[in-house]
Amino acid sequence: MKPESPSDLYIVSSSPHTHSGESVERIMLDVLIALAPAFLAACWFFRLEALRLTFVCVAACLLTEWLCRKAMGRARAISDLSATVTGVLLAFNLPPALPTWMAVAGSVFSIAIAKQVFGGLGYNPFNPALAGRAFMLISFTGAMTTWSQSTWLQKIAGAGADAVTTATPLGFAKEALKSGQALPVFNTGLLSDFFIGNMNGCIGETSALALLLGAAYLLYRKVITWHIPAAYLLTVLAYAVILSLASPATAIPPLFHLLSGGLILGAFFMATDMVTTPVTRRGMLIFGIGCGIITMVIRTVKTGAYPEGVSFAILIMNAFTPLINRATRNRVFGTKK
Amino acid sequence: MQTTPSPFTFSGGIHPSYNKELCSGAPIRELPMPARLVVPLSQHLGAPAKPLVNVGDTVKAGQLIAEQNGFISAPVHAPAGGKVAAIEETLTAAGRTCAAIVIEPDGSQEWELLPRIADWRTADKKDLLAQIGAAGVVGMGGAGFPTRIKLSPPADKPIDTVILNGAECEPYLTSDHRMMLEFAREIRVGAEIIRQILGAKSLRIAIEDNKPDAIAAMEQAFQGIDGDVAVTVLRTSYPQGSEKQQIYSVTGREVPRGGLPMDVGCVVENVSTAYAVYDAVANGRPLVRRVISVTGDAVQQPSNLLAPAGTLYSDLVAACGGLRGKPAKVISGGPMMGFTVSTLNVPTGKTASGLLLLSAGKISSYTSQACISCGRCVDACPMGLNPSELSQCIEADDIESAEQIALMDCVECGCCAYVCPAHRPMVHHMRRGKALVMAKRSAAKK
Amino acid sequence: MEYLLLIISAILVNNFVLSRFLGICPFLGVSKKISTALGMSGAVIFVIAIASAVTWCLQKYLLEPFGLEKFLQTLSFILVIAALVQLIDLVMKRFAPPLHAALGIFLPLITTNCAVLGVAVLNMKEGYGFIKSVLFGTSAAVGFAFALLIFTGLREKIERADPPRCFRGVAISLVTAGLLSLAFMGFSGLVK
Amino acid sequence: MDPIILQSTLWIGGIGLFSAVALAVADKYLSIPEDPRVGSVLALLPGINCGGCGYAGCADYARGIVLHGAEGNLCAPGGAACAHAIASFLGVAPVEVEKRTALVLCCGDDTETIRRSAYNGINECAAAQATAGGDKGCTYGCLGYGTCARICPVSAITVANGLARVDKSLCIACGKCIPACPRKIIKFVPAAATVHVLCCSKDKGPAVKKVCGTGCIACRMCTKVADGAINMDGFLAVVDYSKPLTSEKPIEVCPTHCIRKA
Repeated sequence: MKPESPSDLYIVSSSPHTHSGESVERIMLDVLIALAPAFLAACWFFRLEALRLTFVCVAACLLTEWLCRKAMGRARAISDLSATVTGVLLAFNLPPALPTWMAVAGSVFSIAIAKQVFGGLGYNPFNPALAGRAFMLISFTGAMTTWSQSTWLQKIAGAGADAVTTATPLGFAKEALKSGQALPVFNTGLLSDFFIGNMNGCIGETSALALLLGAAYLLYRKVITWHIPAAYLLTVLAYAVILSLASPATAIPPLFHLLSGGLILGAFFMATDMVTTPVTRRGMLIFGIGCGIITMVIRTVKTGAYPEGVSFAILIMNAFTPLINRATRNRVFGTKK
Repeated sequence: MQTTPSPFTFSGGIHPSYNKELCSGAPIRELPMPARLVVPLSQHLGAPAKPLVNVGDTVKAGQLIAEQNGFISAPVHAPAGGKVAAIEETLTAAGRTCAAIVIEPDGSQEWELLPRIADWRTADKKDLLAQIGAAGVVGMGGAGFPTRIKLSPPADKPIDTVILNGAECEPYLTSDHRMMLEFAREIRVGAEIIRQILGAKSLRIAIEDNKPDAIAAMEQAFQGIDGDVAVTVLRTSYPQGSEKQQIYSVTGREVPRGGLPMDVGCVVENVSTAYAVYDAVANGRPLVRRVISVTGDAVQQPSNLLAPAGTLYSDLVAACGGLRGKPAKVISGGPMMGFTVSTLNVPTGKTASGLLLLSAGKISSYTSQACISCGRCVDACPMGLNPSELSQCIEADDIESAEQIALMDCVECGCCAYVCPAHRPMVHHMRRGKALVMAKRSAAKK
Repeated sequence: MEYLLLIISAILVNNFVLSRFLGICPFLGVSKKISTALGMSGAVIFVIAIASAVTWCLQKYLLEPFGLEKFLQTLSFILVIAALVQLIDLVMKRFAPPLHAALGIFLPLITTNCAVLGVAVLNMKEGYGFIKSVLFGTSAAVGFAFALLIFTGLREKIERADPPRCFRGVAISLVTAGLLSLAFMGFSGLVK
Repeated sequence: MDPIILQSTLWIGGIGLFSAVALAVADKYLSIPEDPRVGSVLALLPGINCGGCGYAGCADYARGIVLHGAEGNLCAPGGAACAHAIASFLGVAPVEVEKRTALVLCCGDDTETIRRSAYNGINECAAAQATAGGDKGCTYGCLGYGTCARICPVSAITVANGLARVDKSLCIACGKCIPACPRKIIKFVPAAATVHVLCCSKDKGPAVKKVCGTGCIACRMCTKVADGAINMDGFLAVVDYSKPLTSEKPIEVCPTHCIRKA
């Protein structure tokens, strides 16, 4: 017969017994809040397309996450909001006219292959959203590089440039680079269009303004630190400046590099993904610099297959993260300086 | 005598909410003598003391009841006069069991004291050390290392700086704080004795800047002292009270890996220990009682109590007006490094500086979530370790890798677990890993 | 410049493991610890560099003059490489026993490492000269080492991960290798 | 014959011969001899590298036997057959091995015992033990966090309802679980023995009853019917496995049912 047990047991645990109050859920929620301005900007520039893609990706990610956890017989998953973040980020990296089924395929890949097979959040070596995008870029190259009509090119190429109006600024620049044409002049009006987000591109990456607002929030909330974005952006800037100094005639202006493509989105929201990036400050700087160099190599080497290199750069640096962590350990207190 | 801000700041550390106001204003109160004292024979680091009394004996307060047993050990004295009711096993706050002498106090006020050394300024160093050893003085900051040994470093390790630790960086606890306010003069004498024994040139009193009244009290008490003495005001940051971090903050010296403070010419003594040294030398009173903060939101009236060693936690709680609501956790010590206990039927000792009772709303629970590599623990670790990687290695039973990345340098301060958004039991992992390393090492020795 | 491009191409763009899928066996086998991965990398670079040189000489001075390169190439290359690896095995056992113990059965595996034969055959196919052959071989081996090192870092991370039972071990390693390969697709086209 | 065939054969043969000579020369000057018996002994061992013999794996043990004169009967998984094979190979008389099994000396699962605190920490016995002395009401009994089960190389230990149990038919007596248990309640017993006192509590009867419904309360009933094969060690009944005990009487008389068949 079992003896009677005391009515209220004290909790016993290891120290410490107090906590900062931070949680994974809160961090993910902060990321979602920070992505809100970019989402609004996407809805403004791409209308229903942005809504549709975001909804589809988030829903597909959540469903996949739930199914995976269920199949593995493991507890709790979608409440930590990480799948929602992946869904939003993936959607932000897709061109507006992408068919729904492709978005679903990408979402399933992101969650199932890039994250849950490793055991879920925290174990994945690669950023799930970017892995999903890379998978889609390679599988559905056509659809992933088809952009809707935009007026931005007509400003520089004239009204007769219909043939090329369905390209991103970077795609356009790369074509010019390949064919050896001189690049059109980028005036300040155009750059301000870029800054606001009035250009071709993936739905969430175009508006630097909205993304910077969100980034400021993340920095304020200390969800991210300045190290990776600063190292990344400054490396891109430095690379671009060197290129334009080396050959002023054909180089793309540095500001164009900063504002176009997925750089801002990548630098602040993807290259700062905690799970797949280094943990030390020095490691973060190396990570950012590496991302910057690889991005610019992919963007500016003539023969390269892709006009934009942010996703691949971050993915490749993700692979280096364990080695960077290993190489940049802090000095242990009491050991030689 | 001067007051200076600390010239250095250790990297890492955290800023928890301190909640010291709960009892920092409560003057030290003497606990009414409990009906039963369970005096553990292991209130110090090292071998437990060997009992000298038998069940049924009558003892006087201050009488030696268990003698020092080996080099690293300390004697135990009767905290009160009375009858030895039993010698039995008891559960200690740290979760181990050890033998204890149970005394039922009879209310007699007669003390059996050691001979006083009133003219300590001219006394021989050996006699002073012998007195401190005979009085059973141990480090009262937590570890309980015998003070006698700490104050006699080998000749090739000259000590030039004595640091009096009044940082009390643990949230909630205020016992050292109250000691500095109410026994400032005695602490000064204790510090002078320690300085004299070590022949140290400099004396620093290290206090965090969140205790301005204690700083003022120490400034006043140390007026007119000769030599290089200063109150060093530390930036409020946990763990300023940790020996290695404090030495760095005060002197800029880093205790080498695996080394001791004496390797960099320093000795750190807690202010309460300084008081105990004073009491032992000037009054001949052995260390049998201490001030303990009984605090937290689950106790009616948070207090600083002067309690004899061996007081059961239940008696301490009763003296504070009993429980308020239902405590979820009962912690011996502070919230950062204290031990949880499973019952209030546990005795205090020489090292217990606090008893913390927290309700469910004030504590956090641990989960088995995966590490999300946010790196906050890496930033917070005052030892420059990578707790994230360490905990993952240990979780995967990869003890060898953990040892390679400096597991044994962990001081278990708890900064990593405090900041962890995944609520991982980081310190628990570290302790488990260390235990496995120790087991491996002792197996290799055999 | 031409040589530089050759090196970059062999290391990054046409990486033997990640885009030609050669040498997968040691890639999976020796990627559990950085120390053994480094040893393996050293051994592979050494073997491939020497094998490139030896097979080039074999081709130029024996096979081609006698018109045997069409059908004896693979056979003789394998023979020479196998003997070479055995020799290195012996040398290593004698002069670097810890490394030998660490590499264990993987050293003989280099014999059947298709990367070695791959390099030799590619050298002939591309018609590289002696210096170019050795250079290409060495860079390809460095590329292999590079991929192996990155993968080992990742492998140490996923060793501590918690995949579902059916994915533990080689399965999850292959998934990781696939994702790594996916990431390196970004370099495609940069250099021919 | 087509000259090309002859030529090819000669060439390949020539290269092969050259390589062979080179290797033979290298082998002569570079190789280090190893006692061939090590390999032979290694082949006799089961090769599961459990480490139960105290050596770092089977190869190390084989080296130990051949080069350092270690006993040949240390391999528990291999058992008597393995010991005999090694002995006959080395040409020495075999040392007898008694087949043993590990046994968890506790039967207080969650339906019979109480907890004294609510444990919140890593799912591991030593870690739980280090936290306020363990959360189980009984300070001697099985904590049930399964450290032994995880360390067992053959999955012979399972934890159910807060209690670890050894499956005798699977246990290879490698002994890994024994030091792993922080409460030291896993012991080796003869595999042939069937009657066991599944309790380790040295507390007096009333103290045991407060925390466990099936602990030994030192009533001594069993000692009277066990023909000296069960003795009291303080307040705990202990089976003396050196004496034969086949009678199931002790099981019947034990009022708390802590004597069980296993």
